[in-house]
Amino acid sequence: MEKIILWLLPLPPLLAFFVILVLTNKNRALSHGLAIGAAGLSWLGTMIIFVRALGIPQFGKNVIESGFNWLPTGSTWLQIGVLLDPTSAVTLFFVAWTILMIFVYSIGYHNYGQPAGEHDQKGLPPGGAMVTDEHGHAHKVPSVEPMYSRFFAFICLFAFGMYTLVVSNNLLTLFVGWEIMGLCSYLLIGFWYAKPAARDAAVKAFMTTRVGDVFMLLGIAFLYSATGTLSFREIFRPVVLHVLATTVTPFFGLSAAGLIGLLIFIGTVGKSAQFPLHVWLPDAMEGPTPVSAMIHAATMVSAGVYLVVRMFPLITADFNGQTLTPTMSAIAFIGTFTALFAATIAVAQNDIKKVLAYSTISQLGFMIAAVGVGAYVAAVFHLVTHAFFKALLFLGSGSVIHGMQHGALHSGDEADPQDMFNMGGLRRKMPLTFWTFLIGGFALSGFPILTAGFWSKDEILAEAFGNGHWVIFAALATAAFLTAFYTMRQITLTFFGPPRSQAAEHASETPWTMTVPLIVLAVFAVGFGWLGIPEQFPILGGILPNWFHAFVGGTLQTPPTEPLFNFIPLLTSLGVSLIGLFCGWWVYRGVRSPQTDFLQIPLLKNKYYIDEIYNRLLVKPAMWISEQFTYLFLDRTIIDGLLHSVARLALFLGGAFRNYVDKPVINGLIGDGTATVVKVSGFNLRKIQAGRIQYYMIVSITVLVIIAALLYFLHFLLA
Amino acid sequence: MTPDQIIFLISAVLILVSALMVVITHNLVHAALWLVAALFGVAVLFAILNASFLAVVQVVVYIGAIAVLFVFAVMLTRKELRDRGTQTRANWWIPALLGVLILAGLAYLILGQPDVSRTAPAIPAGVDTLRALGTALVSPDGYALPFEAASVLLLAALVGAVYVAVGRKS
Amino acid sequence: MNFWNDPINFIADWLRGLLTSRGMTTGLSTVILFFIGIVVLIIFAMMLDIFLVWVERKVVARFQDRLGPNRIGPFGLIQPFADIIKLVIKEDITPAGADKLVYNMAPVLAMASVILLWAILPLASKIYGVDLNVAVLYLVAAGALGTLSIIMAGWSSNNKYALLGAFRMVANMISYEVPMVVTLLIPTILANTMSVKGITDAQHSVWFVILSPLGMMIFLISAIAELGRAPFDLNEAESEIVAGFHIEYTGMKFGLFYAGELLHAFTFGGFVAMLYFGGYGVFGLEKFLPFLQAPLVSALIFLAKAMVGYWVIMWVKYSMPRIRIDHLLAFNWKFLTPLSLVVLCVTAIASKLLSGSPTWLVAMVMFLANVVIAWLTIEILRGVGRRQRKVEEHLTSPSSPLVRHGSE
Amino acid sequence: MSIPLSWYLILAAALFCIGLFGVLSRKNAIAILLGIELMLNAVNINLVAFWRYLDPSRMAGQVFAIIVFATAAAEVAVGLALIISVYRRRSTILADEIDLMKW
Repeated sequence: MEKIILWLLPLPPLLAFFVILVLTNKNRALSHGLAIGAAGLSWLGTMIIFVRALGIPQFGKNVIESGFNWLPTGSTWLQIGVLLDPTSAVTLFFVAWTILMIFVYSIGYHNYGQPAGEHDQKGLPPGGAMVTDEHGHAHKVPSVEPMYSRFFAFICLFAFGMYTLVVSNNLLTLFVGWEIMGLCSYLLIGFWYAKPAARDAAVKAFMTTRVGDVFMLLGIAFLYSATGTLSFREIFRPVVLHVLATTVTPFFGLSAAGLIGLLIFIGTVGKSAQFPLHVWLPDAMEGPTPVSAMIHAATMVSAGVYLVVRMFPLITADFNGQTLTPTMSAIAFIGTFTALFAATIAVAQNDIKKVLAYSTISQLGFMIAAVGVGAYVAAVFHLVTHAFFKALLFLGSGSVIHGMQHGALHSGDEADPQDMFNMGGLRRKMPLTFWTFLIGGFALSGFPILTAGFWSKDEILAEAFGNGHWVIFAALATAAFLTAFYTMRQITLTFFGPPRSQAAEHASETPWTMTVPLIVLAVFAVGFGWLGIPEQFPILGGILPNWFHAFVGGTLQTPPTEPLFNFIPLLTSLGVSLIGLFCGWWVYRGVRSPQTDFLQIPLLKNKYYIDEIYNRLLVKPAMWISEQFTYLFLDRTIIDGLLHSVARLALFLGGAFRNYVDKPVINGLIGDGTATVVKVSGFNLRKIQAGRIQYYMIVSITVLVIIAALLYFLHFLLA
Repeated sequence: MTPDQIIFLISAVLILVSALMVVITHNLVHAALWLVAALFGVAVLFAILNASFLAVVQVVVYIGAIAVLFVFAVMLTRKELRDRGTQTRANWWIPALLGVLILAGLAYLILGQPDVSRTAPAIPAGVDTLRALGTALVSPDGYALPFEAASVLLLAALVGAVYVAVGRKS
Repeated sequence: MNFWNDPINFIADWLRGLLTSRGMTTGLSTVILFFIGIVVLIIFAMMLDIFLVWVERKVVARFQDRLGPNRIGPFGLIQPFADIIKLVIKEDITPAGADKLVYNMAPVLAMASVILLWAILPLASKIYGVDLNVAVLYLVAAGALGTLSIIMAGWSSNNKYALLGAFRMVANMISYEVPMVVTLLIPTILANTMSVKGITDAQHSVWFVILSPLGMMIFLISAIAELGRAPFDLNEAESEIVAGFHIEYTGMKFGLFYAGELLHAFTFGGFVAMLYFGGYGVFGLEKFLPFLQAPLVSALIFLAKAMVGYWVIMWVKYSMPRIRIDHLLAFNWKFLTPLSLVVLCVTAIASKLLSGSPTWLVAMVMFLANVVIAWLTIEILRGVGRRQRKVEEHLTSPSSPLVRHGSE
Repeated sequence: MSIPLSWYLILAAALFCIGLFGVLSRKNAIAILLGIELMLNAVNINLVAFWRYLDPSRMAGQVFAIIVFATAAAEVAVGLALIISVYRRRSTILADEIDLMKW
């Protein structure tokens, strides 16, 4: 029963994708009804199976798994199947919730129910429609998205990819889901394909993640050749892991497990936008906001972390518990560096979504760093809580932008609706959005005790501290401080103070389809953290059992122990979040324009010039090589030159042949001669071609009988 | 002579006589009806062979569907029903000779095989052949793929037949 | 073993003892016993058939506000015998242009296709012909023979009305075979067997009509179409093609067709009872009242249920007008077949998902699923109807170009 | 089951040859199809007989027979459609007269 549900989970969105694409493209209501119905079915299945999984004692040992032979590879089979263990169960839980909420949100975001705009065209965001009310006044109101159904088809396909990835029991189908999501990310970032920025961002995202995917595929191939299987539970058997950990490879002295882990981790670097492949994620904000929330905050980028979490036993195969292995060091370094690096960029961004994008990169860095120091449960915990509050924040920012656009259309203000310096005072205009955004922001900053972000981030810090990684701890604490700072900066600029533009003046609250998901996600952003309060936490510890740790920790062969409680990390995380929040409010309470913002440092504002460096180092040389070297030198000079001389030679030889061989010998003797022979024989043989089917059959069967008889007798005569 | 053998011989005679009538009778509708008789005999053989499902399907598919289709086709091409003398080709003796030759060859080969007059083993106790057949048809380890391919073939034939037979509307 | 508990085997054993005591081999006596059984079954069916003629005439009379046969015998019960005598002494005509052999074989085959069905009809848990493991398919196979007999009759009569009637009938039967087979699969899925006895026994606790009311209705409709009775009686639409495929038949040959149709209708009433209404069972009451398990009593119960089914078929026949041939085929292909496939899919999925659940839950879920399907179907039909009406209104409204053109 | 396997095989061979004779000798295209049906049934008899006599626990023979049923149904449907189409264009279904492919 559970197995059947598990198999069926990804299917409804896929079916909805095809049906919307093929049948209901014209009908908006039917399209979103189908999409949400499909997401709802998958959600329902997830909830059923999640509740059932909770009832299984020792679930980490008694997982739900089902598989079958799929592709014959010589003497063995490539198996595919589905698997539900604690880690994938909690992942499935948040994936189902966020996907369903974002589907619902998309209805409102794409202005369902509004008239179509007069000047709207496919590939561009809707530009508003003029309507005349009963008093005869003409208003400009938001208009419905021209490619409404297509959007729902794409996100359905995306949901299929995500569900496939999470329920997979092997790297192969996981990779399939991974790539489907990559495709959807490309399609949805470039959803408004007539905008050059969106188009370029889509290509950039696709190309950048492809770099990671190639390495990941290499890793998978290596793993398959080394173990002969891609199923997680096969690979994670202690025997296999031991063999992998003791095999030495010629690369940097890494063990096979380490090398495979590193290669697969590079896939994560691409997908989860870690330094140095992080450049695509900020640009990806060109897509519609639900896409940013779903793909680029809650699910797809989390999939990268999910992958390293999945491969955790492999990565830590040769980990002795004290010194980090080279692979783990690399992972921890990249994660920590990205967390700090992205946080510094985020403080200088003015675009409301860009801030969140860098914040996402930074938070993913936290998780990666947690995996790097061996803090399995902390990474999963932060993965789940982050998905909830970051989806909430993105949806909130979408709601803000939507409200701003409404105000802009109403007042005719041309101001950029995404620039925070054009906002201000939205607290009163959009109270629901404000409160939920505040909850999300506090969760992101790790506001103590109440919010989920506090518990998960605190656990990461405690693990880093407890395992003695001082540098990582310090860097992550700094990043956490910056996080709180820029979050409060964002909230202050957006919601407090007086309105700084006409658009902000006339902004209005968004429809219920957008606010209800906000409220639901806000509940999770607060409440989910209480499931993972450490046992030894003063006062609160022990009131609620640390359910999350016990449940998720059971996935591993040897369940991890909680780190020893220590006041230093606790005070640190308390301090950085409160001080950061306070500073953010203090500094920006009076800032009115970018000129008075002292943090508009060019270095940070321009994201450390990484895009420019890549452009100079990679794109330009590649263009130069293709233009100067390949085209002008290789193609035109050498290859064409060769071809031309060959052509000249051939021309000469051809002339010679024609005059001395072709005309007399071939034409005269062979050509005409053959024709004559064919003609004569054809004339004589055409009587056989009666055109009567039975005649042919009689002849062929007669011949068959004769041949059979001959063979039979020859066989016996010779034998 | 056991009852089995008697029933077998009766149906064998029915099959062969009907089959002969199918190929030599002048009236096409009679030929189609004789075909029904021959196929019915084959269904009886299936029943003797403990293949009850096939026996019934033989009646449903062949007699119910194919034979009806034949009769329809014969009637739709009604002009050909007028007896134009013989329905057999002038050189019918060549096919007849071929048939006899092949029959002789086959019989020679069959009777020359070792153990060809064996009798059937008992069906193992507890084996429900119908259930086993159903499982074999749909289980991936069995014949699910050929089964699906056959269904696709039927669909293609259906579409093709409709397309070909309906003709262009001017 | 005694007569009350197992009458058939009781008599069979007695006869076998009688035969073998005269020095006959067991094998031969078994063959003879089988023949006797077959003959007895056929005689029983034919006697029932004679009774059915009376029932049919009585019921149609009441539907048409008449008295019906009431002269010969009490309540006119002897009337059918008078009918038989009349049919037998009529002139037996074989038309000059007819194909004699085929023409004379057709009525026999028509009757045989019905009698064949009786072989698998389980009158009681111990009274039945055979318990085939492919009985449900056998039902369809026998129907195929009926189709064949009609083609033979229509073609061999050398009459264009007969041929037209045969064509219509065959188109009808082949089309409605599809939903019928599909709805036959529903009890098969629910009972996990194709054996009619297995299906009957599976309905001990709950009749399949509760689990799949839609399946029952579709089966009943396609069974009526399969019988060629009103409203699907295009094969003998007297206003168009006189009497259809049996136009040339007289006397007892016509009688065979007529009796075959009546018995066929009753048999299908029996199959409805067997497949969906628990066969010879009575709501599981037989567990508490053992005498209901007695074969003769349960046979009576079964016949009563079959009679109810037969009565419903008659009810439909005498209160519905005949429908047009294109409507008949469209109704099947565009409505009944898709609906039956949906019901089958839902039943299959639901019974798979609910396997192992308590019976009341299964019954409730299945029933609700059927209600939902029915509701959706009605909604869709309403939408389609509205659209059609709109088109028609548009075509007939004064502003329509067609109407204006026509009025000028 | 006291019937020797050879009986079935000989019967099937005879049926096959009769069908072959029909295919080769009949003028009418529909009659040719009838012959093909006889041949297919001969094959089926063999398949089922081998299933029953060699290994009744493996269902290969019956499954093949079912596939032959499906193929036969498809073949008849397409074949008859072709014949009707040909008849409509050339108003003949005599195989000898359908000879556009000759020289």
